[in-house]
Amino acid sequence: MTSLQLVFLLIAAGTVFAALMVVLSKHLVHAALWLILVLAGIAVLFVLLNAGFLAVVQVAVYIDAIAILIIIVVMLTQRAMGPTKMHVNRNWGVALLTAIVLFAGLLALFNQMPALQSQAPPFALDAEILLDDLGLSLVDTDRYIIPFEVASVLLLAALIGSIMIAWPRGSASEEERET
Amino acid sequence: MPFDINDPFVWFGEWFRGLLENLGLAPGAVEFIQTLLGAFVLGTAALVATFFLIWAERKLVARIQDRLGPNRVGPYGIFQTFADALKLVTKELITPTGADIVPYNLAPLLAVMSVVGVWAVIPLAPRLTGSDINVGVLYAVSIGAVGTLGIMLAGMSSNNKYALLGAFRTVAQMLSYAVPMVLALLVPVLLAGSMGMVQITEAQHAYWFIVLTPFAALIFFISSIAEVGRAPFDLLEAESEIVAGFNIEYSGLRFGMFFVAEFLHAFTISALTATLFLGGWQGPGASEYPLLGLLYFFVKTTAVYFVVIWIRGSFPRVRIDQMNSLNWKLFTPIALAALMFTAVAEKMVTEFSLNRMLVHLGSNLLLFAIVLTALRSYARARRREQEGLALRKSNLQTGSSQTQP
Amino acid sequence: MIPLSWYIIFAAILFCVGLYGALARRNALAILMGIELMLNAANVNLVAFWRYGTLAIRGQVFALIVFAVAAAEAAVGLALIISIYRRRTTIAVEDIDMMKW
Amino acid sequence: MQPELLTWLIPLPPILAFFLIVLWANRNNRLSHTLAVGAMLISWGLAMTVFGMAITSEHLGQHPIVSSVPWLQTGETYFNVGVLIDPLSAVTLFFVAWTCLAIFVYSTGYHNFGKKRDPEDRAGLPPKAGGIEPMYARFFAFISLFAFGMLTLVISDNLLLLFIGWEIMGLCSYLLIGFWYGKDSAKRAMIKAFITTRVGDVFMLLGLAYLYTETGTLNFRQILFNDEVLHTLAATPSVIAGFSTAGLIGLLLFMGTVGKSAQWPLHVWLPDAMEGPTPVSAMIHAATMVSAGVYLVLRFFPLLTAGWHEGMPLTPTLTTVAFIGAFTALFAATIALAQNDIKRVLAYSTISQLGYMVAAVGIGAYVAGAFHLITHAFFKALLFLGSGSVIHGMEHGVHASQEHTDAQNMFNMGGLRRKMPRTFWTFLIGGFALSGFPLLTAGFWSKDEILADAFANHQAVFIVLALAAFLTAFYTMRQITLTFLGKPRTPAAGQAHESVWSMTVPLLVLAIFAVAAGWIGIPEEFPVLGGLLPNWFHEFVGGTLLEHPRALPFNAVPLLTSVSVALTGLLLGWLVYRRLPSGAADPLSRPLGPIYRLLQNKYYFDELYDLLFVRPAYWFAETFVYRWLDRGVIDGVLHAVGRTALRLGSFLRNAIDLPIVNGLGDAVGEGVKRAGRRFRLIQTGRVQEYLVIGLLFTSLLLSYVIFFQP
Repeated sequence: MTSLQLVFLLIAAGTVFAALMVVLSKHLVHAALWLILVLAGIAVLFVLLNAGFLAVVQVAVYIDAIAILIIIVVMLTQRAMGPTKMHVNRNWGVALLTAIVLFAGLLALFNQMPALQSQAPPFALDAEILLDDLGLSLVDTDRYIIPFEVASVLLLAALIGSIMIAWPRGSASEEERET
Repeated sequence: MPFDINDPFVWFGEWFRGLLENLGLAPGAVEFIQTLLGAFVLGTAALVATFFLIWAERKLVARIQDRLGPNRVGPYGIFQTFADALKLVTKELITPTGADIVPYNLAPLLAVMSVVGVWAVIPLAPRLTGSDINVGVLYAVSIGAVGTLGIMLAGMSSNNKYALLGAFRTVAQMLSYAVPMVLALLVPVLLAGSMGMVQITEAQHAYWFIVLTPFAALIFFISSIAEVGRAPFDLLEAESEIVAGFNIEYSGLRFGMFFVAEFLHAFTISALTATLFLGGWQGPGASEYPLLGLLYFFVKTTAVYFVVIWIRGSFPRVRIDQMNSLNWKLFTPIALAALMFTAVAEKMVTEFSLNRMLVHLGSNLLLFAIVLTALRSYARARRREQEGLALRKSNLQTGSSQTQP
Repeated sequence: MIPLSWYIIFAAILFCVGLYGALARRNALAILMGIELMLNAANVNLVAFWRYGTLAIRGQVFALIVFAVAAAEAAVGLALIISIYRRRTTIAVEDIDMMKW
Repeated sequence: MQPELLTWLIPLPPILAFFLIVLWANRNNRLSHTLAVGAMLISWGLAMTVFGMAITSEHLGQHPIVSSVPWLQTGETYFNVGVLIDPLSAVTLFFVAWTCLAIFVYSTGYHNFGKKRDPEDRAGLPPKAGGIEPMYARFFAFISLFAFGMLTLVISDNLLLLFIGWEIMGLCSYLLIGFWYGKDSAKRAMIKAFITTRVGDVFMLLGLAYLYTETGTLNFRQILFNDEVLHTLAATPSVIAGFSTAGLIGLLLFMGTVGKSAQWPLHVWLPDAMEGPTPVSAMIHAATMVSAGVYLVLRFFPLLTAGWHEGMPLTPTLTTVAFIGAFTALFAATIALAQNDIKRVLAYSTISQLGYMVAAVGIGAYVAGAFHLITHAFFKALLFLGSGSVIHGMEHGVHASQEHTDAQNMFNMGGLRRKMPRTFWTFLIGGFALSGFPLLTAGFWSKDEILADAFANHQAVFIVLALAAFLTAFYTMRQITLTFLGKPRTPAAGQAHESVWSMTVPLLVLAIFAVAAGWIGIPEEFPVLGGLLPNWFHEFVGGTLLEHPRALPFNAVPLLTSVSVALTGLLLGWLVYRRLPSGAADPLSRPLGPIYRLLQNKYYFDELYDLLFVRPAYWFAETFVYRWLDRGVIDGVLHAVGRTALRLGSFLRNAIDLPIVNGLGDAVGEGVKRAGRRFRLIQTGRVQEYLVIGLLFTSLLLSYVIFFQP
């Protein structure tokens, strides 16, 4: 067991535990926080996988934007969902079963696929070149510019959509409250 | 390795590694300890420096406000900050009931961590940087964002409506100002062709980026001040506002941490501005004598810090809606425009091999002119509207007294 | 070195936990978090395959795109939750069954 | 004006009159009768001019007045239609014109023109009290149509046009017999007449068709006047064994004559035809229509006698003709003895006289037959018109005497000599001509010719004809004495008085002809009178045949027998019926006994035909066709089809459509509804349950794809 593997195991265990806590914790706020922990764990994993850029992006995008947004919304809707209520719905058993079945299926799948048995990382890579290559590939017309553009359009649409949905003026509840 | 004046840090590093290896540690462990020690030294240096920063700021602001400032404790009040620190440390750490313990205690840590974390990537001298990662700029931004998270947690977990409200407003401000800051940040990245701080500083060997893109530098500087929540944009925890913003429920050392984090953050952004736009440790002879580079870096940073304090002392506070509209209606479009202009200019420079400085400066000035005309027409329209309003109000009064013809 | 299968297994675990979260929790937000977990698991997988498997730069590109999608999804999801909360003052998924037959 | 054009115009005026009256003038009686009589006058004038031209032109036989027009397109060739005036048609035209004109004038008086309309009279019934005939114009329209038919028949140059005229006359006889359609007997009589003549016409049409197929033309000149056609026809055996083609065609055409001229088998309709008004009976049943039949036989004499010469044994066709002619003559004469109705007696006498002519043709006496035809037309028309005026007078008497007696029964008459002198004398002349009073009357000359011929060739025929002549003389005298001589047996007879002038003038004219007509045909060898007048008739009419018939050598025996027969018949007739008291039975009835009743009932032929033909026809129509065939078979089949279709339809509906098709449809509908109800439960509205289900299926799919694929 090299030190790196040890580190990996530690982080992985921590993240998994955090993930479990996200799912199981009663207080929504705690769940949000555990989520942030999971995200941080994954960022570290990215570092382990030599994908430094992705790690930083993970932190910047997830932790700073999405997690905070979630926390904000949690705060907004805190009043309604007191901790006392049942936090798991009726057929959680089925959900659990599905998750486990899926997990078993995935494992079985992995055993069958030969490519997954590779032990060692195939190539040493230079971070710099990699980052340039990634940047170029995103805008290279015969590589991945289309997904890149589509993603940008998607973000724009999401932006406008969420604004429209959450726009306070004109929304029924505003009028309800005022009237 | 003999002591070499022009490369003292490397020499020191080598000497220290030799020392450890003699102790018989494994190379990995040596590497680990070395980085750990390095990080420790950098962190404490930053925190210790804060004391002097606070003192300097209080002195300067006082001078601006035509008063003496702290002069009792130690010569020129130099130890005033230590006294305050001592006071804070001795205060009782009160935890409000119903507060969410974990996030409540985690918040101050995150705040300080986010500020100190930035220093890891700032290149102090030609070969002296925390860690030269190729996504340095992005790292700095994201670590800064973690600070927002800390504030959020503080506000949320202190079971206090006002704290929550204050936290919301702070987060809103920081999040919204992050956008123009990052966009303006991209300009030097564009110019340098890489996100690594070291590469950016080296790229400014010929021209400092402030020379090439002053407008982008200005946008970056103002939005980062807003990001910190100081000076004109510090209404969040201003006295006349809602109590003390998110750190109401904090006392003692936790409050101290927030306090330190805030001041250090101001110094950090000035360091960032210095590295990105003022060439960091660039200066005559810096590459031969790294120590000289270090000196240049600190001079530039303090200069920028001085400007920050200067602004804090002289500008009136900005209202919340003005701040937001300023950001979304002015800074973000300008930042985007600046980024596009610079990209076009850069392309022209490489295509037609024109003089780099002239082209960039020209594009910046052009952008500046465009913005000015837009602002002037907007202002004139508003003024005419105001007069129209006033006119109507005035003839309303005269009208009521006279009978309409 | 860390074999690829570890990453895959870790991602699978994460994914299934996220799945359970999405399926079992009553709170809309918890579901959202579950989905975030699943997305991150996918990301880990992508990057792992990029690093070990045959996916050249594609792994990273698609990881980035997954980021974009996740952000968009979170934004719209949260906006929806807020608007539902405004109208129904509840975000318990059982109550949001206006689409029931 | 060339004679051809005039000939074309002869039939035209009557048809114009007919249309004018029918379409325009039927309201105004005076206008209609002037139109009709005027038209007849014009065509009479034309006829006389043409007759004059015909007589004056020499060798009319060789090149007669002929013109023809292409009418029907038969393939490439055209079927020509035209007019032909040769000696036979000229002579016939002469007597037809005269008789028709006489009858037209007579009928104005007969229908009481000038008198007011009697309100009780109803259209369709004879006027009761001498009022004007309600359907006055209609009568004149029909008789002018009839005149048109007769004239076209006479002048036509081919069999088809002849046949057309023939049919128009048939129609007119039907219309005129049933003129008073109110009377039931009239209605039955008109139908009987029409049907029986129709039977004859059918055979005639067959003959026409057969002739056309054989020779390819119907033109008289082309068939009858050229030798080799006649020879080929005579030579080729016909369809029926024993008859040559010519013989068979002749026979078929002769059947037409039998029908039309009421010869023995088809004679039943003529006596009943007396139901019509008297001018009609006169015109149709004396002068024109019946004589048309004989004219046809005379016209086709060459065809009948094709392949036969004087003196050879008779061909089968000729024997049948002769037999029918002779037999009808005797047969009709016997029936006439027992008839009480004045017009019925005349009807039977017409039948027997026609039998004479047919017999003459049958034994090859062409000229004699023609001669008798002419003379008979005149004196028979006279007799009929005379009887008409007698009946008219008797009706007047009945009306005056307010008694209810039959105006037509001879036994109610008597002593009219003094009341109706003009009618009596003209009637007397006609009667003597009919019975063949020697030397004076035309009847004697023509009948004598026939008897001479018969004596020369066939003794049997001679004997029968002589006997018939005796009976004719007897019943004529019986009729005269009963009606005119003695004392009036009923008050009505006492009150009768003479008819108006318009009726009696035609009688006088016809009487003149009845006498004068004989003189044109006196044979040369006749003892005294022979040489005085040339036998013009023999010369002239003989010309129509190819080779001129030889005049007979004079023989005293037929002459003596005809004279003696005539005189004894007259004498006996007068003696038997001289002083017959009123209400007494017929003196003949006692000696003849059952025979008399037989004769009175016309040998029960009506009943026989009724039994043989009418009742079976009814039966056939009523039961066989209607009840069995129509209702039974056809309706049966239809009902059966209907029922089966109904049953099939209901079966299909109940057994197949409802249970299976509808069933299936409903089942599908139900199934979908039930499935819908069950599946509905899945839509819980909970997002997570959807996710779970989705995941389950995807995982199943995945597992299948991965694990079970080969």
